[in-house]
Amino acid sequence: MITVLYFARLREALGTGSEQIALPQTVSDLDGLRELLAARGGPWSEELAANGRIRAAVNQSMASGDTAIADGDEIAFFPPVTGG
Amino acid sequence: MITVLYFARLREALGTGSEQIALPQTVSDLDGLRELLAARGGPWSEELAANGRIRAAVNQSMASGDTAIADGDEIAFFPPVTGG
Amino acid sequence: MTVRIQAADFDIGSEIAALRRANPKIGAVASFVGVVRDVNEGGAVEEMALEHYPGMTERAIEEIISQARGRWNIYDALVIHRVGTLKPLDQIVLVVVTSGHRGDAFAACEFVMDYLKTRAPFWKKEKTPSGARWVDARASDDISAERWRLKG
Amino acid sequence: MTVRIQAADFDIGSEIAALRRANPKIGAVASFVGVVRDVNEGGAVEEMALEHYPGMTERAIEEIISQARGRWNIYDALVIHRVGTLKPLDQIVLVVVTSGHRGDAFAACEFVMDYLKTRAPFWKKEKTPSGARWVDARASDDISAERWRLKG
Repeated sequence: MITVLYFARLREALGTGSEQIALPQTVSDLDGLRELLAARGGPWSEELAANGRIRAAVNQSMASGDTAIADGDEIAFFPPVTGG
Repeated sequence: MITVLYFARLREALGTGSEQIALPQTVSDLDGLRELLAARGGPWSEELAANGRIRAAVNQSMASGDTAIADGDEIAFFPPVTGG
Repeated sequence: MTVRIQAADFDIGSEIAALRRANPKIGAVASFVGVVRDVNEGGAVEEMALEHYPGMTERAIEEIISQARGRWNIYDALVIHRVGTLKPLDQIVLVVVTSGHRGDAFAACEFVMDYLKTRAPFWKKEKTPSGARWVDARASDDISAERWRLKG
Repeated sequence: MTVRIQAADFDIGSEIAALRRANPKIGAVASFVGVVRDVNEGGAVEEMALEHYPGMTERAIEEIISQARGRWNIYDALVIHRVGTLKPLDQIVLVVVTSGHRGDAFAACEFVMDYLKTRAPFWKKEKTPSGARWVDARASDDISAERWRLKG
């Protein structure tokens, strides 16, 4: 299982802040997970499109599409940050 | 009459913080006044030498050797500033 | 270094005093306070909500401060960032840097703020007369952070 | 703008609050505090005396702030500089600048400090174990002030 977190506008658009997912053997990196989630359709496909501005972190470090993910990881998707 | 002020290390070296001077007709700028004072000899000539690092202000604005001075002016001589 | 994410307000004077901790080597204290304005991008702002990513946010800011330590001679740094509901005039963020000399203190303080704006996971949602809106990231903030790659 | 030369200490928090004066357009407050260190140029410092040129000092600082106003978009600026006898850990100088945005606030605050160090008539005399000495002007301060001619 992996934990997937959603923040801010993305959390509201998807209607959830976190979920547990059993990682399919075919998914080994962040892009693979994003495509898996986008295949749910509706807001998932709109928000997690490959050309979108959504950022991601793996185990609380900023990550890119080819960052490897594995069972037990904490993955987060979120819009560009706007703090300070 | 002009008022001449001395600050910091210069004040201590000259032994005075201020004086009133009747401006001779031959003195029309800051360099002229500096030479007049340096001609007193001793610390005056050492501290107010033409090649020294002493700075000056006329009527509370930073001034250079060719700045004109006239009766009623407030002239100040002092070392480079070290505040803040 | 000290990093705090909190809903509560902060007192600049006592935070600076605590960071200085009677260290007589400190000659310079640079600080920055970000404040909620009543306008943003031309529209009125009644209040805002700040969301963060607990755990990652603190780690990201600690990493930013570590980078600043590597680039400038500083003694210590403090970042406090508020989350939750804030109104115009409320303080949002405090950055304080102590150093022997002012050049290092100023540079490190501005560096931390610029990187915090682009690297630390916080998101602002503004409540305006025409409804609530998530604040978009500003290209100017990316430029502010990017310029530190070129400078020393 | 506010310029105060005083023997008394100052409280950063209340000075910043007074400068902000509940102006909801302010989004950024940059500040700097200079502190007496217990060493300078390798020697121990027990205390220092700060002398100024009453009248000219205030005018010079007001002129420095006016220059900053001409270069950056700032709302207000405050400078407090202490004179008289100070000891290590004592605050010497406070500069606070308010602005809509942080870039202007940081730049104007550092500019005012750099120019204050080279343009405002203050002189420091340090008391050390081997006697009292007037502090020499630093070439690095001239360089800090000079670089603003090239930037901005």
